[in-house]
Amino acid sequence: TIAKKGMRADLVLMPKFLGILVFDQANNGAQEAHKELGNPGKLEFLGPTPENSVAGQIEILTTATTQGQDGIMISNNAGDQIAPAAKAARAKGMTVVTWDSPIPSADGEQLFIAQVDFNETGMVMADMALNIIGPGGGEFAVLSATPDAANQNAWNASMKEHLKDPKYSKIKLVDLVYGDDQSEKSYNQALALVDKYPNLKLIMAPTTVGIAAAAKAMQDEGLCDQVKVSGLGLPAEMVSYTLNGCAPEFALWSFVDLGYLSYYATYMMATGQIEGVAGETFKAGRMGYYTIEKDPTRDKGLRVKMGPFSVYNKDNVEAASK
Amino acid sequence: MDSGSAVLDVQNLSKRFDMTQALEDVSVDLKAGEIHALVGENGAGKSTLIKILTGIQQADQGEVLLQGKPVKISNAQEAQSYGIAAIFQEPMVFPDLDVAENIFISHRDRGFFVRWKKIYQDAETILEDLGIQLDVRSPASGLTLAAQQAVEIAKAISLNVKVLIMDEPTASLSSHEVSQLFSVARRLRDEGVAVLFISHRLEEVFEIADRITVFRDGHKISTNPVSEVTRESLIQEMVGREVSKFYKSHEKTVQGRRIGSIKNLTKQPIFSEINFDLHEGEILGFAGLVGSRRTDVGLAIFGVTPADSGSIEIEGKTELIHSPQEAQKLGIAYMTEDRRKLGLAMPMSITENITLASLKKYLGLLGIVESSREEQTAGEFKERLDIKTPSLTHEVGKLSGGNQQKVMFSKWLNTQPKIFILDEPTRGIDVGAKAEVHQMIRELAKQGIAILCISSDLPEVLVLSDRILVMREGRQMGILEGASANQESVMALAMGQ
Amino acid sequence: MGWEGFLLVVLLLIICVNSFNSLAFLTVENQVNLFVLSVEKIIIALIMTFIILNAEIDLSVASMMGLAACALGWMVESGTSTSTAIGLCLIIGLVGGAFNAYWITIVKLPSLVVTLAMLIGFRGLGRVLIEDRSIRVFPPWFENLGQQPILGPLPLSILIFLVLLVIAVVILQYTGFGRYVYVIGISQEVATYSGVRVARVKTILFMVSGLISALAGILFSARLGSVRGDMGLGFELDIITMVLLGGVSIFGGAGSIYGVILSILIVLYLRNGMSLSNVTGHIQTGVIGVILILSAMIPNIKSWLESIFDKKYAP
Amino acid sequence: MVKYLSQVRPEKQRELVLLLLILLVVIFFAMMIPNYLNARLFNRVSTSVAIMAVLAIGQTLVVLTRNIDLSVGSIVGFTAYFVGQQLSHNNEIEPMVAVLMAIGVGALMGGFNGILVAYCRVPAIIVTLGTMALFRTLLVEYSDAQTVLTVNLPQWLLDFPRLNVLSHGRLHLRFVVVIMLAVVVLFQLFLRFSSFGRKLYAIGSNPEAANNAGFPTQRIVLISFLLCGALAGLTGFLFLARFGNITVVAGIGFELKSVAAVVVGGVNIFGGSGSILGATLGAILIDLLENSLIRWLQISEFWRDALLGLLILTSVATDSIFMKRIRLYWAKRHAASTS
Ligand SMILES: Nc1ncnc2c1ncn2[C@@H]1O[C@H](COP(=O)(O)OP(=O)(O)OP(=O)(O)O)[C@@H](O)[C@H]1O
Ligand SMILES: Nc1ncnc2c1ncn2[C@@H]1O[C@H](COP(=O)(O)OP(=O)(O)OP(=O)(O)O)[C@@H](O)[C@H]1O
Ligand SMILES: [Mg+2]
Ligand SMILES: [Mg+2]
Repeated sequence: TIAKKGMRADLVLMPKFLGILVFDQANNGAQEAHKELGNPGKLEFLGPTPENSVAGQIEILTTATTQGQDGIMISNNAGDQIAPAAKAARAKGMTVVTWDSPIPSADGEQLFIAQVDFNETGMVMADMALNIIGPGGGEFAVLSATPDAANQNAWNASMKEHLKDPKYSKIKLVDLVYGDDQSEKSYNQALALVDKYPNLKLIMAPTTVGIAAAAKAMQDEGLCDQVKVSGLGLPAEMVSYTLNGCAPEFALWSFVDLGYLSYYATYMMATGQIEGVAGETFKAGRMGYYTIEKDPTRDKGLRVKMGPFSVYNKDNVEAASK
Repeated sequence: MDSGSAVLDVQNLSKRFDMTQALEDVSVDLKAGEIHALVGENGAGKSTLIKILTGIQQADQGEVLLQGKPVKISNAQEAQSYGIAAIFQEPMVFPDLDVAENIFISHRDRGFFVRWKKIYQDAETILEDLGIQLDVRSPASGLTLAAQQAVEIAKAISLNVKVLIMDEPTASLSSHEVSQLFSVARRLRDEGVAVLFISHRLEEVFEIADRITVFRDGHKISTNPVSEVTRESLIQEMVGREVSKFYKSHEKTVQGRRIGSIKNLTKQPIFSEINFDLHEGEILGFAGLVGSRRTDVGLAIFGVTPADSGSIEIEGKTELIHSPQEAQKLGIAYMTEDRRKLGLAMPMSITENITLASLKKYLGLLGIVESSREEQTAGEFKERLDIKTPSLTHEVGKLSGGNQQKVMFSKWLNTQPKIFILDEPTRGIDVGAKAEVHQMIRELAKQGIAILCISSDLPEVLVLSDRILVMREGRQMGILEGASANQESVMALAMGQ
Repeated sequence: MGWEGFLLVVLLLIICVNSFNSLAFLTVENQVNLFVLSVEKIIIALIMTFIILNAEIDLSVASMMGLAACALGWMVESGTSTSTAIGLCLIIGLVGGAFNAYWITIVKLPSLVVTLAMLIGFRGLGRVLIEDRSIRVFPPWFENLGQQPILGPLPLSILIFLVLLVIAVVILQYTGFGRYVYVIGISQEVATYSGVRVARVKTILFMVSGLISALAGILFSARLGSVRGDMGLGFELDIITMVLLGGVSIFGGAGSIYGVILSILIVLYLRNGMSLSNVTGHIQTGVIGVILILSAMIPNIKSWLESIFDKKYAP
Repeated sequence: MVKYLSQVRPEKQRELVLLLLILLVVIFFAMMIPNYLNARLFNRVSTSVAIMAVLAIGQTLVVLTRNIDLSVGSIVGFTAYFVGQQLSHNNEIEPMVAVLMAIGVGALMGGFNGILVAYCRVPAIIVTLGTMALFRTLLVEYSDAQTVLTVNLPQWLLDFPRLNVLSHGRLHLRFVVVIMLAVVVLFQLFLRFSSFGRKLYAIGSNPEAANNAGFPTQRIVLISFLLCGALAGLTGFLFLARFGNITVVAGIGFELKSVAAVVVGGVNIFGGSGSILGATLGAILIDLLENSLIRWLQISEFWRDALLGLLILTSVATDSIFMKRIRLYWAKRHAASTS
């Protein structure tokens, strides 16, 4: 289906919380699509504060329902706890789409715009680890965000699955710790990992805050030769560490595109142009065609997979950081 | 020093608090080199005058002249700069600071850096001068009220003042300390300082004052040289009516059966081996110098700070009392000497304070307080003790010291105790009220209550007590028969001679 | 006029502005929702009022909420029946409260210190139980209890709040226990010297605080249908804000439950009004912060005006 | 040692007790964690304490006057962000200017708190609960969701946390630690020997008496908040230097951590007593516990917080029981010597 322009739908884009660069990039993408589609309705960018993310997200969703918004795009930070509110929104006829981080049980959610395949994230993480540690093998540890982040947990789980493959037999995951997406905590955790495991070769941080903090910690303590850092990071934040070898390789996807794609899907569902069932195909403007499919990582969920992963190293990071 | 000229001249001062006219058109003059006593009933406005002179409160009308020049005193540091210092009725020490620092902290001219060595030395000198034994390096938080008062006195004296105001400095001192304080006051007078001295103990006033001013209900009644005043005329002016028999001489109450006995009560290292019996209707006085640990014995009997050995036997039941609740169950009441910190909930109403210790009596269904009965009780006590207040819902904190004392008395009487421990029961109470309190204590005794009266006011102890227990440094020095005891015999024991 | 009167005026003002601003505001659905969204906080605010009046503080309430929720999830997951688990969770609340009370009344540490430590400790215990999982094992009746209306449009949690509210008002304003709470708040020494069982009153308050927090945690789990380790994170500051805005003195002994009720309404209506006008989270928090400060300044401004008035017109 | 101890007054033995506790913790973990006692432990704990201790000292100044500052976390976040932003835009800014800028911004925010507390007579906990939210809101608005990026910061700042003043083998005395030590010494002396410092104690000890004595109470309280804000600003600078990437969550939770350090350090939360040295030792104790628990392999990630809470509680309790014993002993000795 190709989107019909100019139909009215009041939409809300909700990040995990405000003040983080990647979410603003997603908003830019959504605003771009909003203009492009000539929607006479409004697109609101509403998010909770970092301290009050879970309760705040539920509150915003409930208020949006009360206001009679037509659709909402959620980067879910509340796990399944947002499901009752999402179901209530659905009951009022609102379109509920998640992006970046889904509702784990898929209850109340119609569609998840997956940045990449969550299985693939696990594999990319495992591959990068193997790549950096090298064929000689060695120990590595994961520095995650909060223990409650659905997407992170899914990635870590899938990485563990992949590690069972004999291909990775020489690299050993020794620990998984949490830095709560706070610089200071992640920094201390990274240093503690080095102390705990004298043979540690790599810290894998699938969080933009964690990877930057870990790289800084290794650099400050002069440990970059001994312990490398990798994971998911923003090129702009990582460029210096990639160039000086502290973080030789990391990955990410475009959040602008993620916002853009999420907007297209939500707009078309809210205006009834697509139904949001498996097998449907739609065109998301400049990004081309996408198909709704069953989410292989969640039994009941449907997803649209955006992809691809961009893997950054010293060859391309400078260009990407501009 | 030109003795005779007015250093401080107060002219037509008025001050009103929302409900009460505390001072109305009051004029007083203070001369260099005199000790000027200010007397009056509770609530007469004495403390209010002091607060205005020291800049803590501002007068509504009138002015203050210092050596003929009108001055505006808006805070204590300013008062200090004019050479006015005061010792307040309620000591105002800084509990976390040590004694020496308390003495010197408010000196304006002490410079940016603190010279600790000098402070300790100076403090020791001043205290020695006053004949007070205190460790200058110990924090003020552990001090008794009397010791706190001593620190305040030391502080005021260290300031080299022209006008020294003392608001009931002797209220918590025993006669030994009082005489020491008086010798200091006299020395200051001889050095040309004007001393304003407030007290409810008329003997003291006659002993030390050169002139006496009487206040009543916010008005000045008179100022006369001490030679022209008699005890009777003074009391009449204060009270405004003929008063016949204050300080009725001792009449022995009938001693009833023994209801309690304290044996070998000890709390190391504070006091040890306290032994006495209590009889129905007996008044047992507790005398001693300040810090002789009488209060601690009272607190141990009431269970606030339980003793660690010995026994307390009441009505045949022998036990050590571990909490005030146990004590109350046994019919013991304890009225504290520190009503401000320990005695009354200042922001609460008179009624609520009166029923606080016996609130259980007023609880109805579901533990709900029956306020009408409560008010009735409070009303009765207001009548009986003549509590001066615009209404019973008035905050206790806004009453004058003496009236607060009466409220506290009511609170404990209302628990209908069998044994009533009174710690400085007439502290800060005026002559009229004091006589009433004495009368009341006697009546309570007549009703069969055993009374244990801790007091630093020796004449009071002598006039009230059937027997007098004298303490010194935590030890019981002896028990004297009230009828045969006199100032000398008690003091001899108290000072260990 | 008094503090409560002032709060009432503010509240009416907010209600007017809100209903003018958004048609959705006065709908029953919105009114119910705005309470449901914060019901756990306002339940705890009731007991927090007692504790602050008593010149103490309990910073561990939100962590206890999380602990109770985690324990509930963990027990149900490992096969305990939900109703038994609820009972056990309430007991956990009581025990946790008693634990706080032990350190406060017997070891005599300041409650701020004890509950600050347990803010970390209880949350940590909850994490120990369910680690990084999100547990979703509750039977439908339990979720319905949290999400479906049972009396008119009102769900169970709001009914519980209303019942607790009445109980709190009666106890605090009319019973002897309430009087003791105030006296201890004014001066612990005066209370001790008057024979009030200070330690017992405090122990009861902290145990009830634990109990109510556990209850709030259970209601929260029912409303959200699942539990996680971070449930209620940071709620303690919101709760304390509500109590303080209600005019309860942080030094104890002054304030009333009526003020707290009004301040709860003010905070909820203000937030709701701003949400309906699409004001984002951090601006809302900032506005509440400013309101908190301003409101605490009003009495001073008032007495300042009065003093000027008095000086000019006093007879 | 015993002789010395018996001469020191109980109030001053508190620091010794804390030192003892710290020693106990070190010994305990040295037994539990292989390879625990090494140069790295010192480097690590000393640098991370540097940040919290400076903040705790500011908090102490305020707590001594019977107030509290819950907005310090937001001040740290805001100054770190603000200075980071300025430095990103203009790499030429002198280090000294940057530090002064941080201190200045912090002082401004602290002064705002102080004016409200001292002159508008709003209780500190209310003011700072409010400004905690307000300053964080300012940060979110000001930052416009941008992050301060390490790449954009000048080189000297990036090198700053690695700057050693003294090195002995692998043992480094970092410049940040020297800054902390300087602040500790300065304020310890200031509180002990300046008459202003003593008045802080007096006000916290008995505010009514302080008023009656005619101290400029309001001004003193204002200055204590101002200094607390300034120190929070300095902390913000240290935070920026250490972590580089500054987002809107910078410094969240620092307010409670600083209060914890202060109370563990024996500063009376109701004002009037305590010392800078104590607060610093409190910060060290907490940080040591945190860092050691992270490294303790037997303790899973999830047990750590539960244990940390319990350990804070027991260390405060031990301290208080120790102190009681010492006081009693002192009182007995005193009684014995006078009679
Ligand atoms: N802050 C206040 N607010 C309201 N009324 C007050 C205040 N301070 C004093 N008063 C009232 O002013 C009157 C005079 O009080 P003041 O303390 O000066 O009496 P006093 O002569 O010192 O009595 P006492 O001998 O009992 O100490 C009393 O009626 C008292 O209740
Ligand atoms: N020399 C001292 N050093 C330290 N603390 C003291 C000293 N004297 C008394 N105290 C403390 O002060 C309190 C009261 O002392 P105590 O009441 O025993 O004296 P008292 O004889 O009742 O004096 P007063 O005549 O003032 O009533 C006690 O709690 C005690 O610990
Ligand atoms: Mg008086
Ligand atoms: Mg005494």
